Amino acid sequence: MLDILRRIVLWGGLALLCLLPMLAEALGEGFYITMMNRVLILALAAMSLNLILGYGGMVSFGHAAYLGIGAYTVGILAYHSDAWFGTESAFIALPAAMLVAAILALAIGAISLRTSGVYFIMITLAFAQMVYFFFVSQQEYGGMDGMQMWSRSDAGPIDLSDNASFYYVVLGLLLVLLYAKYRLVRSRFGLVLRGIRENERRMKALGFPTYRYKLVAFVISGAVAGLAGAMMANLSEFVSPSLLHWTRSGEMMVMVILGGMGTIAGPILGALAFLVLEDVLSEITQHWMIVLGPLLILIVLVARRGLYGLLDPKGEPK
Amino acid sequence: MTLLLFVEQVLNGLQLGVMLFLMAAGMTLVFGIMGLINLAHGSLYMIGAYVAATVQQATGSFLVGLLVALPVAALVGMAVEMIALRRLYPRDHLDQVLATFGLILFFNELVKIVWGPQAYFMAMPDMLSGSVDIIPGIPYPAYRLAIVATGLAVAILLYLLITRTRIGMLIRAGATNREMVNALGVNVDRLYTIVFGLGAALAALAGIMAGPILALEVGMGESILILTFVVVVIGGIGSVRGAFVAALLVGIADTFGRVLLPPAIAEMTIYILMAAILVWRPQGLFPAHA
Amino acid sequence: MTPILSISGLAKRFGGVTATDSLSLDILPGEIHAIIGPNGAGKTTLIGQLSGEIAPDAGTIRFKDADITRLPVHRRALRGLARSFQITSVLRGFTACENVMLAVQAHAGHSFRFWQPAATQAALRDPALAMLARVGLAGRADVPAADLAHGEQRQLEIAMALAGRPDLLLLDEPMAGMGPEESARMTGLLAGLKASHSILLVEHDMDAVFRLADRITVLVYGRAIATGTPDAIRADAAVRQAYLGGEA
Amino acid sequence: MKRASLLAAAAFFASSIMASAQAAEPLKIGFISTLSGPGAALGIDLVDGFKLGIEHSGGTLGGRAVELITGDDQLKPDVGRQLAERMIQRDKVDLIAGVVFSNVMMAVAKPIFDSKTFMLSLNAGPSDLAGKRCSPYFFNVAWQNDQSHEAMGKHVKDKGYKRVYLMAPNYPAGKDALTGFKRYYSGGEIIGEVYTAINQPDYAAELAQLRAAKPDAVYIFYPGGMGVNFIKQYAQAGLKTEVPLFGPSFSFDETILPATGDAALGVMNTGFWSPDLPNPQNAKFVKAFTAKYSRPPSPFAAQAYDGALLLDSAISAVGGKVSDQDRFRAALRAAKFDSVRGPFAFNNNHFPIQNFYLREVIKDDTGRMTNRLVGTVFARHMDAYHDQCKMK
Repeated sequence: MLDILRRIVLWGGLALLCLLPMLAEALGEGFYITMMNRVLILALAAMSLNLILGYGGMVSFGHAAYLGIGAYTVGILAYHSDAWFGTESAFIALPAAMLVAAILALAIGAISLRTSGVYFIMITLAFAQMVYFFFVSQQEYGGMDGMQMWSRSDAGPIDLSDNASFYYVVLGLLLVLLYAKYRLVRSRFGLVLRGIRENERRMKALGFPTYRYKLVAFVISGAVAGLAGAMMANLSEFVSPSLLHWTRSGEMMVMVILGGMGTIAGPILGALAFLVLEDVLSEITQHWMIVLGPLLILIVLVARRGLYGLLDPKGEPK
Repeated sequence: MTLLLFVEQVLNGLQLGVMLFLMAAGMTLVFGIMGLINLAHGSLYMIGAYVAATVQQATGSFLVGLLVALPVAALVGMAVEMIALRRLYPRDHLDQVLATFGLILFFNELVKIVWGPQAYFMAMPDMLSGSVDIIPGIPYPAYRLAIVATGLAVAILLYLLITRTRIGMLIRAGATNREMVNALGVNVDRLYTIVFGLGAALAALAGIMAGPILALEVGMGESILILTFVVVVIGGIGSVRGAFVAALLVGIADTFGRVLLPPAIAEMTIYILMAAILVWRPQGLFPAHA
Repeated sequence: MTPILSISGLAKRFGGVTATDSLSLDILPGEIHAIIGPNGAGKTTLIGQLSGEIAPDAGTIRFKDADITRLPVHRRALRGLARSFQITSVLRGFTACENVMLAVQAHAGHSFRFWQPAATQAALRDPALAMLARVGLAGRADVPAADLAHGEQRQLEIAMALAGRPDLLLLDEPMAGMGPEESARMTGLLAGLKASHSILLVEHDMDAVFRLADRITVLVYGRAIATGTPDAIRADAAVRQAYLGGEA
Repeated sequence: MKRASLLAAAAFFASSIMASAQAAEPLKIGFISTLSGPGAALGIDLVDGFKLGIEHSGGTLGGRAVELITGDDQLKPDVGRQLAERMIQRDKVDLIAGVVFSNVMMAVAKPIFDSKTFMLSLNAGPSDLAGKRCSPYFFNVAWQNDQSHEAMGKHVKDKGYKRVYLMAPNYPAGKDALTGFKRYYSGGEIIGEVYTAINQPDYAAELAQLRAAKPDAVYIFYPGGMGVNFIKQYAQAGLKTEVPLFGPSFSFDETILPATGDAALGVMNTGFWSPDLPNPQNAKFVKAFTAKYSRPPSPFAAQAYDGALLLDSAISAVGGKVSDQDRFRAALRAAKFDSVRGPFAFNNNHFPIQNFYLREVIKDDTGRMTNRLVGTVFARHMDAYHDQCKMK
């Protein structure tokens, strides 16, 4: 029964997502395409965090670093578009953003994954702070103020400067990656990852070099977050260290929890709910944080399994 | 760098170090005993400073401000512990991070509503407003020396509390073996509340001591919070001794980093230090749990 | 006969406490070798050192003629040294079958396979089902491990240990917390493994130990005070002394 | 998913229907400001000053009722950009005002200019928008970032200081500040130029270095809380009596002074405005602001107030028809309003040509910290970037 309901909601939601630009245009509310662009991009970021947080049990408190470096990769390549290595082509910039983010995740993960528990939380935070201060001090790229991009990346036949096209690109990326993640968590690799979350010691005793598996998951997650960052840079046509601020990492965690940790659709729900909440609350009162704060505590205390969990009260995390 | 300047910078490093120790001691105890990662520890620092400043402005006395703010912050801490945080002890770190992240948002906004968005003023106690020549020719603010002295005194008191008293025995036992405390027939809930209150009071003390030097503003807790985390993690979670050593280490490293290194690298000094130490010793310098 | 596992001069101290004190011990192929001793004798520390979770201060561990003293946990497991845990540690969110499938998977080459669903792969599922049948859990394959009875979870532990076709099993109190009936079933199960595996058995249930073991080593304060056949141990004066002293 | 999307849909469409149901009579102004977090004090002063300006224009701007749609950018450029897009696309605002911080300004600039919406910056004046990327849709009613620093560079030079020590946070505004200072300082030596981490709370280490360098003047740019921290610690280290301290008005304004205590007393600083500037509009503003909000106005409140007066004058000049963009632009450009700062005109880049004053921090009769006018450093000063702007 609940399973049917969940299916209806999932497919209905998907249909709605696909039709949204037309609906919004029909109602003359083009702004909601922009808003949903942001939601979907942050959903992508939250999804990447969910892979290591929800499926791998790695509480990374520095995920903003990958989001930020992905954005900066696109920004810096565009900034140098006259130089031999510069480019405004999305077909180069987006993979480059993923690659750079993956390399950063490899370096940070290789060190951080030697620790666990609170130490892991704090060392990932420390690395993210290092990346934050690194970009704050890059005067050429605007330092604290960030840098403006002249236009969105050039995606050949697809005109990214059109919000609706941009929306479909982001939606397409998100759906493809969601499906990839759906396959991944059910694959041999995913089984190992989930096993590590359940009981790493047991997995080692079974003969799994858990460190390597965690590191690979960490790198995949970083790369996808880098892609989200690249899209974020394109959406705002602006890159700045505020994308790397530690509170961003916190917000991404909130989205994952809010939507439902270790679920496929959870991060989308989480990102949507968080941004709508932020938007609605901040329009009601200047002191909206005083509502949001306790709300977060309440969610943690009461709705432990997130919004997706409400649809599926007893189901196993999938 | 001349020798005199060097001595002065060491003092500056010590002063930053003892401030961090006051913050880190409470946090590491809460980490070690209750297993709680509390992002809102910085909020208690902020509340301590604001309350003390308000009382000081009303009464004209720094000391009265201090004496009122400490118990107020302890009570706020204990109330938060009983209402919300207690339920988080059995939860994983992720839940704790999120809930206490929510607490930060709440307290920041609360302070903004009560005291306004502008920076708030806290005066220096008159007695300590001058300078002292630590070495002839090097005047050093008396108040900063007082901070160092207070910090060291608190460190000694904490040491005595933990090693010589019954509650200290329970704290030590709690940090290494939670079941044992249960087995001793102690009211664990009350012990936890008391420890949390103690941690809150220490954080508030740091905030009050910092008040006359700094602007009191919303968000002041977060800038010291992350440094405090670094200290706790370097020292080894749950170890007060580790927190002390790490606090001084971070204080000195940060001070000299700022003076000697270009700004871009100086800002990263302590994070690099932390990463290096964790690579070398993944459990920090003095791990409390064997 | 060359021993399959050979421990010599093993030592481990925690602060002031000596947990393992220059211990030397051989496990022969095909034998069940039991380790007994009062609480705090260092049995768990020994298992920890053999499985690789605890680094010894001194001494060597040789397994199948190779020095494994410094090998990490997973490498030892892949070489054929499997273990069960004192506190049941099956993966509670997985079904019984998935638990065993993971154990099979660990020995089936690397798991950097990101696309094909694992749950339906016959290469994993068939051996897992066979292993479950072997430990008496044939009908319980798709039950979540968390929903299994305590005794069943312990059987599942054994299945997971066996799935990698190990040469030596380290069993850390497999009967802990079991009722008499469950114990009897487990004893039967272990007796059936005797032909095909070497087993190092740490156990408090003396009835089971004396029924199953070929040889017994008695550990007190980290030292082996006696090693011998069950009959010899039963008759050993030092052992009686240690046990009466320890338990009284 | 159901609950979330229902909630979202409800929030989305309910508010939009409401928005479109309202007729277009009142003038809609999107007001982007920083209202939460550490930067909020400035943002709130902008809002309060602007509201007072509307009040003093008879509750309307140029005869049109005003609907003020405020948004909190949280000091995050991407949030600012989303606010701007929402205001343009959903709320269909007639113009956008506000913006405290340069980074937010840079992020909102493009969507606003692309949509041909007028933007009136009440504070942020990044050099890019004053120079190469100046826009016919952009007006700044405050100042260009460098100007106060240039004024102090001139003053310090005029006073004949030979060994000057400079400090600022390590971010673009900090670099711009010291560049601005150096642009007009000459005749001596810059013996130190130190950049500290942004939002650094404690400066003891840097002050020890500073003392050892034995400068005869110190120029700092530390806005907000950083300024409070630095000024208090400078005085506590006993340096204030040894080496005179100079700064721009942002380090010594009325949002900061209540928190510095006596540490700031007597410090000379430069800015485009002073609360005691002798003109009737200013007297009216200061009196009304203090009465209404029970705090003395800051320069931020003053420039926002001017912003409202400017809009009032331009909107009435076009008879309320702001949609006639060329006429409206010309009316803005004319700047026919009584500014609280005295002479005011727009340059070719739509940045103000205005005086810069030397001010001194004092205590007023009630014991409150404020500033006193000392003299004029620059008369009708233009920013350094207007040449790069192609607009005539």
